[in-house]
Amino acid sequence: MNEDDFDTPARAAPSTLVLQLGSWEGPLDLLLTLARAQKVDLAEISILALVDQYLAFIRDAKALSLELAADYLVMAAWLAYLKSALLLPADPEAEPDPADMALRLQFQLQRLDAMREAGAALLARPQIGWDVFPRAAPEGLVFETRPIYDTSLYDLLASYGAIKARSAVGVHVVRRRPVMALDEAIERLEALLGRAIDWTELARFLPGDLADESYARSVLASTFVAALELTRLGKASLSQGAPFAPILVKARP
Amino acid sequence: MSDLEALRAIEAVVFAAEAPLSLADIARHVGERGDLPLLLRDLAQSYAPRGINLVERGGRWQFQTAPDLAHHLRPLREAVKKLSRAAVETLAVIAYHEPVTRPEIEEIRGVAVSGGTLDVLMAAGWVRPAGRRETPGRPLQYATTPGFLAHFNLVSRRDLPGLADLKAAGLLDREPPREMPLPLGDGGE
Amino acid sequence: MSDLEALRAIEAVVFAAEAPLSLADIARHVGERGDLPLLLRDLAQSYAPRGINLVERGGRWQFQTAPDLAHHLRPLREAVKKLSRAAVETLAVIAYHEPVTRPEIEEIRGVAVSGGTLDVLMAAGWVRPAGRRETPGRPLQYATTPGFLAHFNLVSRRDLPGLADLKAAGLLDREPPREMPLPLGDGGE
Repeated sequence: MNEDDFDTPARAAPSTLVLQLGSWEGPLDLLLTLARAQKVDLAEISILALVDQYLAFIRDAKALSLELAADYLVMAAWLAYLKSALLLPADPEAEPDPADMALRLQFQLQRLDAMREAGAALLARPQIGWDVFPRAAPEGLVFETRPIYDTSLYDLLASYGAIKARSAVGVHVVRRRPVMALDEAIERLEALLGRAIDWTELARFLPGDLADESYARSVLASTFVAALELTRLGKASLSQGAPFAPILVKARP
Repeated sequence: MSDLEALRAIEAVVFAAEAPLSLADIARHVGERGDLPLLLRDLAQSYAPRGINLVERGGRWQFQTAPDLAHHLRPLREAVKKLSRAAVETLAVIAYHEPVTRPEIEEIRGVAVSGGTLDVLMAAGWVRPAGRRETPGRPLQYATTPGFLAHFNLVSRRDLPGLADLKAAGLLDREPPREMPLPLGDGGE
Repeated sequence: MSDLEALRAIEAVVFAAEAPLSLADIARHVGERGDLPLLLRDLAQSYAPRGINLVERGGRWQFQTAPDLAHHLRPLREAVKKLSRAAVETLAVIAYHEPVTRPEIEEIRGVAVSGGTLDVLMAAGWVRPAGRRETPGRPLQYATTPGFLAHFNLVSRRDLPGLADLKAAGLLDREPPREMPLPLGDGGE
């Protein structure tokens, strides 16, 4: 089966059968050509006559020692079986029913024939590039998009601030920060705890005057770590009822 | 905008477009007009006797030259490649049976579909994969495109030559109709 | 062939051609007609009121869309976009320092300014070239436009807050703001 996609010459159905296996597009194509030679109206073809013609064709091909493709032989075997089934007295038990098989074959031939004619009818229609022509070089349609920028005055000022801040002379001076060292915090907490027998909020042990924010942070951190350290040393107990609840502390006797 | 202005805008937009335009495409460019389909039909009618026609193909509108003037135009443009018989037949099977799977195409044609045939039809923009059939193996289905309708000057698939007759004869069904006469003929006696 | 047939052939040939056609080209495709220039002028006249016009340019004929319909072919859509950080910064520098040259903008920002950034600002209608500075190399200066003032609701550039104002508003701070209050609890008082 040769299936070039372009420029395969269309062949005319021969009135007398010429043995040219290469030009058939498979057994169904061959059968259709045989049927077409038999009758113009495929609805009235004789399946038995068609089977005989096909089998004769295959026999001749063998006599000429032509290489037959397997599918041609399979079709020949099937048609021989179909013929014998059709000629035997009707057996109601036969499965599949040979009459159905014959019908099906006829249907396939008619359908293939219809599709060939439909293809020819399509090609006969006016075609773009052969019968009708669109514009060769249309201008094209485009949507131009104009951007609308939603930059705000704040964006503008903030970015100017950022530039100015970036370009400001960057001399870094390490400030001496007021801190409470850990040692100092431990000493202080231990002294205060000595007087507390009951659970007391840790915050109560912070110095009262914490106006300086960074010093306050340092005191808080150091006092907390001091409480942990005293607990580790067995000098204090810690308790907290719930996450983020006040931390309670008392001296351990 | 008056109807005349609308007609002018529609014709300019369809004329300048690089591909056939759907109603929605046209509406996007010319704005909402009273009755766009009616205006398009009017415009098509006014072009019908001319050398340029306005046509609808698969729901898309385009200008093209009148078919009877082809002999003036063929020397202007590159000739199209001729399709092989296998490709034409496969195209017909797809167009008349769509959506159709490759095994179905092979059953109808009685031969295996060579890979190149479907490729050629898809490359031409006439055939597209059309989803999978929900049966065992989920085979891919094929169908035709709006480009196929445009190329063969079909308004819609209903315009396929002989479609109604083939349907009435049951030749587009998967199974032979039951009431067909037994085709035994007289050759066997 | 009648005049009508000649007109149809001419319009189809001019329509389908890949480039504008000279009288000789047209004559070659449609054959010799009585008075080709007269036919072309008639055809051009019949198209004049339509959305498609037949026009002659430098002795060659072509169809084109009517000039007044250009807005249908290229409709403008507006899309909200954000300016890049580089563009906002460049705009800020121009607004505070105008008229300012590109090297100056780069010096103030501390990074190179790409041409694209200035293009975007000019396309947005906020920045304009403002003459050349009379210094060696005569560099181009940039300034803001009335559109810039309008967009940012400024009566004049003097409305832009000064450095002191920016500092007071926290816009010149290098240190990150402290958002978390100290969790001193209520026992600290």
